[in-house]
Amino acid sequence: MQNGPDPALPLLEVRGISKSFGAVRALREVDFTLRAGEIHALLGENGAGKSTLIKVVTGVFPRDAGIVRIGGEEIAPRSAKAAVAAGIATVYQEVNLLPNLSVAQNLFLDRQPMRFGVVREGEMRHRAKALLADFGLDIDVAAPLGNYSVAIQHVTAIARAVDLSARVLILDEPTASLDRHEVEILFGIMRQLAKRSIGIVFVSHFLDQVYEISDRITVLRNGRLVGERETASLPRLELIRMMLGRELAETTNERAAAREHKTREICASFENYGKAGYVAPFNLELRRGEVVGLAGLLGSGRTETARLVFGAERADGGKARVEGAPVRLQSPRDGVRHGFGYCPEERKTEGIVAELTVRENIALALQAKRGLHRPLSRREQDEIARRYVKMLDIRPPDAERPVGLLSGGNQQKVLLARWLATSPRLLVLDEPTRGIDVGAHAEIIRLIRELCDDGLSLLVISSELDEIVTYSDRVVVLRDRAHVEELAGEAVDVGNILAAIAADSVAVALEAHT
Amino acid sequence: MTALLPRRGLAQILALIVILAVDRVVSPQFFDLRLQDGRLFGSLIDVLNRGTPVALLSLGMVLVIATRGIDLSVGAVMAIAGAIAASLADTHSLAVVLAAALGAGLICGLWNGFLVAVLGMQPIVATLILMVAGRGIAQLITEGRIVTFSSPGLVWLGNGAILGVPVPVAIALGMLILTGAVVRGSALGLLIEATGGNARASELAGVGTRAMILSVYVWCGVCAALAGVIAAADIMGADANNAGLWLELDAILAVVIGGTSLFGGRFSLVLAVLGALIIQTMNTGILLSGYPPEFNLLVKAVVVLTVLLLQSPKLTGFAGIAARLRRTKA
Amino acid sequence: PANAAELTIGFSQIGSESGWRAAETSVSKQEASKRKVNLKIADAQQKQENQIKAIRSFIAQNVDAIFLAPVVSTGWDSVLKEAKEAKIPVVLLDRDIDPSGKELYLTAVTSDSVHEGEVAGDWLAKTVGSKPCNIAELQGTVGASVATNRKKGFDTAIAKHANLKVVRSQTGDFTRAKGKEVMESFIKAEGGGKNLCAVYAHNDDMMVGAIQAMKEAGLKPGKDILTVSIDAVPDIFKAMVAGEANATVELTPNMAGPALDAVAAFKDKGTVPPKWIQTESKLYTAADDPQKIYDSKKGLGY
Amino acid sequence: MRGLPPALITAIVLVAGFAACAVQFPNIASTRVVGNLLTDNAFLGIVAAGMTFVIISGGIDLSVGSVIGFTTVFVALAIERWGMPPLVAFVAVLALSAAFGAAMGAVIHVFDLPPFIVTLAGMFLARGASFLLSTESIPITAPIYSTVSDFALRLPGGGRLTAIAIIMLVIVIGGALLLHLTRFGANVYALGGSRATASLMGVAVGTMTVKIYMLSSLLAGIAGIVFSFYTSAGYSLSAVGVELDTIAAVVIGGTLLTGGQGSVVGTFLGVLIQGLIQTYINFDGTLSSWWTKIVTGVLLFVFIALQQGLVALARRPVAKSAGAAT
Ligand SMILES: Nc1ncnc2c1ncn2[C@@H]1O[C@H](COP(=O)(O)OP(=O)(O)OP(=O)(O)O)[C@@H](O)[C@H]1O
Ligand SMILES: Nc1ncnc2c1ncn2[C@@H]1O[C@H](COP(=O)(O)OP(=O)(O)OP(=O)(O)O)[C@@H](O)[C@H]1O
Ligand SMILES: [Mg+2]
Ligand SMILES: [Mg+2]
Repeated sequence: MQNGPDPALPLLEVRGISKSFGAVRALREVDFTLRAGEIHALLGENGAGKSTLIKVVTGVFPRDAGIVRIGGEEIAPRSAKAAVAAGIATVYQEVNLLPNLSVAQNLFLDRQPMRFGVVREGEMRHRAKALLADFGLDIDVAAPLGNYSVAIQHVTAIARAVDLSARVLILDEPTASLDRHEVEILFGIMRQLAKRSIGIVFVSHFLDQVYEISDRITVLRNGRLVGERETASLPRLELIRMMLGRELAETTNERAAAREHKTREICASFENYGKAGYVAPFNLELRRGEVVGLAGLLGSGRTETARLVFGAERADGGKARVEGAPVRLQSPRDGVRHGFGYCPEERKTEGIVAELTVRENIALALQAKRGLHRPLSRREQDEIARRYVKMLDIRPPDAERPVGLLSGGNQQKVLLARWLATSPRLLVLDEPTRGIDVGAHAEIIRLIRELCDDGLSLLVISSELDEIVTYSDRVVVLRDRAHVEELAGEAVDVGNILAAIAADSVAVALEAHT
Repeated sequence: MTALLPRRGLAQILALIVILAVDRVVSPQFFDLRLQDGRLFGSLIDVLNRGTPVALLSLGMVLVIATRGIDLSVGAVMAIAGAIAASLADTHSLAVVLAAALGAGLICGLWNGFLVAVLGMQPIVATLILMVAGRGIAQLITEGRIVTFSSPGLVWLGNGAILGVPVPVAIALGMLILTGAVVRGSALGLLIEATGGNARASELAGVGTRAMILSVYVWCGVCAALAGVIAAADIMGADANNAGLWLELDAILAVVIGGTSLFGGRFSLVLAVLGALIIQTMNTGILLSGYPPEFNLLVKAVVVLTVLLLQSPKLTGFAGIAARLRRTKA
Repeated sequence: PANAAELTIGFSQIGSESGWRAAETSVSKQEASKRKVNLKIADAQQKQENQIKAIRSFIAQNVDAIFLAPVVSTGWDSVLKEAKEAKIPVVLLDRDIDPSGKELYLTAVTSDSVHEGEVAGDWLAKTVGSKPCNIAELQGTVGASVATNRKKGFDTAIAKHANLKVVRSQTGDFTRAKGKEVMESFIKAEGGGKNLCAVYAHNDDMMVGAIQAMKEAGLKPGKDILTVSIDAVPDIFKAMVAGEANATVELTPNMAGPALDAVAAFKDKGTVPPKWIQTESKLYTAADDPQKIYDSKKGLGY
Repeated sequence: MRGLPPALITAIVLVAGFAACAVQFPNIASTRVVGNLLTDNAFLGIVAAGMTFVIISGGIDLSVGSVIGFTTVFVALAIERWGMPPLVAFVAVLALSAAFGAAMGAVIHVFDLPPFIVTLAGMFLARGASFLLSTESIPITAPIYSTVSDFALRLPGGGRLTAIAIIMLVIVIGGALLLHLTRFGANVYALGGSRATASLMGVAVGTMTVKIYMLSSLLAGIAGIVFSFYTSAGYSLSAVGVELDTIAAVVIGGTLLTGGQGSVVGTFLGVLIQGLIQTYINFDGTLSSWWTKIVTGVLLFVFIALQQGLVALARRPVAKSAGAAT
């Protein structure tokens, strides 16, 4: 192992890579250079081609043109396995490891410690525990990965890639589902790896993180290379302009002045609502035109609250009311019938129907609400799809594309469109901005505000406290699957939220923040 | 009805044409048609007529498969419906006979749907139960005999003709149009495809996935019952031991040849029926060819594989490998 | 001496694949109850492994005798040896097994299916005389020994007559539906049926289907095209009454009667029966008062 | 808190079922019946072990019954007509069947075709090939056959543990070890979890697919040889429909048809449950052909429903293990 980075030698060199999917030209003659020991951010809007570039480099997609060199030597991996052999370890955007295997098996799949042709289970678990300990995780590694939250699954995927101790580590949106604390741990590890002259490619839509960790930045737009800069010498606004190809007033992180509410009408209220072993009974009032944020650490029960409110999970006690009238929320159908909508955080397994087109995905909830006998005509579907593709700037703007072929962020927008199309009275959004680019991020926050002004009631979960503070009128803080505090008006700020989260326990997160 | 037109049926149509051409080679009179007792007569008509039961089965099966299910019991349901129809034929009116037989199919479908949608059993074993027990029920009705009948109404269903077209063929066509109208005319088609594509996501979007699953099994049962009645009417008797035996495999094959994935999602009714015709064109060709029967299965295997490879998502498979090899060498 | 009333006999039946088989089962039950024998019937659903399992469980239950209608001729040695060790006599019904196991069973009550084919062939040869005659053959299930034998016997019989020729031969799986479908294609392939002078089917069910196919094609079965088939199930006699079928060779469903008698004699007096009790393969034609035979067979459970 | 593993639940169901049968027919609770159960289901146990791998990997293999049929005919012809020494014939037929499975796996992977249909074509092909070899059943008289079929360990109480039962037990144990202890086994589960993800995680999906179908066909070949021992004959129609029995056994054993979960031991118990159902029906002996089918169906339902119910009960979350990230 050499000492210190050798900036003269490009570790990973990508020249003139092109890739088309049928008529869509996802990459056009893209160049990319990664030096040993640097952390290199790969940025661009949703659908710019970041993930595609990564998959082409690692041989998941065959490429149409171009060459890839590693350490000066040309490589042409034909599978992820071959890429690993060539020294590239990758955490793909749709990480999803294998939920049916144990955590340990996931970490060591295809490279388990062996003796006499037999996997050394004990040794493997031991190593798995040690490896995860580096990431601050202490979990039962023999349990199936699917038992754990998305965040833990994500950390596991990263740990696996890191442990491959390759020369190049590629992380495609690794931080999307992590909280601050975990991001800190990840960054610490990335810095260490970079010191060992490993080159790291980092994809993220969190510009703060990009500025915090990266040495250089490469920006893609519409499948083309826009430019490569030193992070230190690239102003934020300039970066955003490179990404979007236009200016964007960076106002998103400012808390809107407390809005005057014309009405104080209650849209939905929950009283002593809860489910044993899931979320402790809580009281929650959602008013028309109001955004309520849910904040808390991973596993604090935010998703659970959202599912109960929507009806995806049955409560075992308490009352739910919609506009004052008692209702029973037994299934998502009930929720939909009462005018609720829910964008789940696990977009791929619980959100999109990959095979169906953008149009059909958008029309789905509205159709379900209208019932079988009142089918949306093709013309109505086209009309709805066209409206939302334009409104949310879904790219490519082709409503007849199977949603599975869209980039991650655009899939998220399609889900949002699905619920907006039902003109709901209450929308529950679980991590709506996850994986969404700066432009769209601002767009979605603007949209959230607009929707409120139209009288919609919103319940939003986000791990981005800044973001929550930006749009929430009230914030409910959760801890250990119970609602512990409700902040309103002037009291809504990051400090207060952190204080409530940390309350009596050791304020790990607080330290991380300050 | 543009909604009924195949979205992507080129491979299937091509396969059908090729097999028809081969049939013409093994049997020069293959395309001959004449009118015989007010009924069209010729090998082509045989293909349509004999293909009817599988075509009907595939109409139900394609919907079940679209929801990511499978129904192994259709052959047994055919036997049950045939047995009921035959036992009632000579003593009851045609309407009663049909109602009883189709009603039995509906109940069978409900049972399967209940096991899959409500009890959450895996479709293949859930329907295996009725596949085994159903034939027993059919035999119980006939006591293992071939129950014959002579009710002209029912016989007409199997052997009559409307404007020269055999009644079974007309019925199959009618069912195709009816199913198409119901499925594509309402939102059912979209909701079924959504359920099959991602049941959890659909459920969360407010789709009543259980109701979808239940209804497709019911429809599959009804289609199978109709196929059973026609099969019985055809031979003027109910042969509970053999009616529909192994036809579930042909129906599944037809659906897959019709381009519907066994993993659910997108489906095409027309192409499933086309798949049934492809299978029957091949079968009739085998019968006409005069080869000894020991070859039947081999020919079938080869044809099936060829048809599938033709429409393989990766016919580029070989081409792709060749291209990669070239690239790595270069 | 053991009283017949106390006998328990296990019967491993093949399954219920045809009307004939159903009749054999119900006749066996009737014959057993006539003799106050307790007959345990295990249905093998057409699988040899199930028959072997059934025999093993009969042995485990210590029955007095075992009847076996073997689905295939080979593969019985070891299980029959077990029966012999347990001193349980075995009687074969309906079908014989491979010679290597001859000493392992008491007797076999069967018809000779090669002979059945011969009887059919001989009838056809006699009926056609010296006219040239193209024959279409509907075979039974490929691989089934009955089908192989009935084909063999028929082929032997017509080989002696140069004017008889099998021009088409396909399997109709012993079923009506397939019999009809195959006959339809035979008719198309042979000039609308004009080139055919006779149909030979390995069982009556296929022939009933074939007769329908001929009628639908505007042909007159029994006149334009001669028919001969095997089994003598009631429906073929109905066709004969209508003049649509010409001949059938009987395979009696009463195999159990003689078998029960043999076992009773063996148990009571130790009489060892002959190794083969052959049932008659009787030919029936329109001359045999088919209506009467139909009436007599109707109630037998076909 | 994961609750009981499905295989254990199958075991409970089996024991309960066995006890219920034994109450009605005391003879069932004998080593003789247990020995018979193992012997009579030996070939089923062997193919089912192979099928378990296929199903866990998210596939299905409909060709196994035909491969058994083909093997018996090939072995019989090779020994009796072509004069091959039995062991050579075994090796030859195993090589053939392994190659056959590998070919199916390759077609499935390279052309991205559904396993159900590819193996259905394989089923036609193998059965068709055995018809071409011989439509008659061929007795095998080689001495090794009588040696093997006469060999048995006597169990106390008159039961016999036959050679083929022992072969089956060895294969089941070997299969379980292969599945649970080796890298190959872990990859099988990985494939069943998600082919795409497994591939991204570096599993050689193509090679694995080929190997898995090869293993299944190879075991079907061994089952065919065992079947030929069982019947001392080769017959082109043997083991028709066995694929469905096998799939049912695998599923009763707690393996998910969607892949990713299951065990060989569970499958073995599933095979025994099916055998028990048949033994029960044989002991009853009053059932007509149709009642046999109906009762088989009902018992199948009872066992599956019981198993499903127990699994649901065991899965009922006490409290979700969320593993806090601190
Ligand atoms: N398998 C595929 N088939 C067809 N088109 C695809 C496929 N994968 C990606 N695309 C298209 O390629 C383009 C680039 O997508 P890519 O996933 O690389 O975007 P991205 O930059 O990673 O976006 P995001 O930030 O949303 O993840 C998009 O237009 C997408 O629709
Ligand atoms: N009933 C359920 N069915 C399926 N998945 C569930 C269910 N309940 C919770 N989950 C998932 O299990 C994971 C664990 O939830 P967790 O306790 O971490 O919720 P959270 O506080 O919302 O945290 P996060 O920040 O991950 O959203 C979440 O990803 C959630 O989506
Ligand atoms: Mg991406
Ligand atoms: Mg959550």
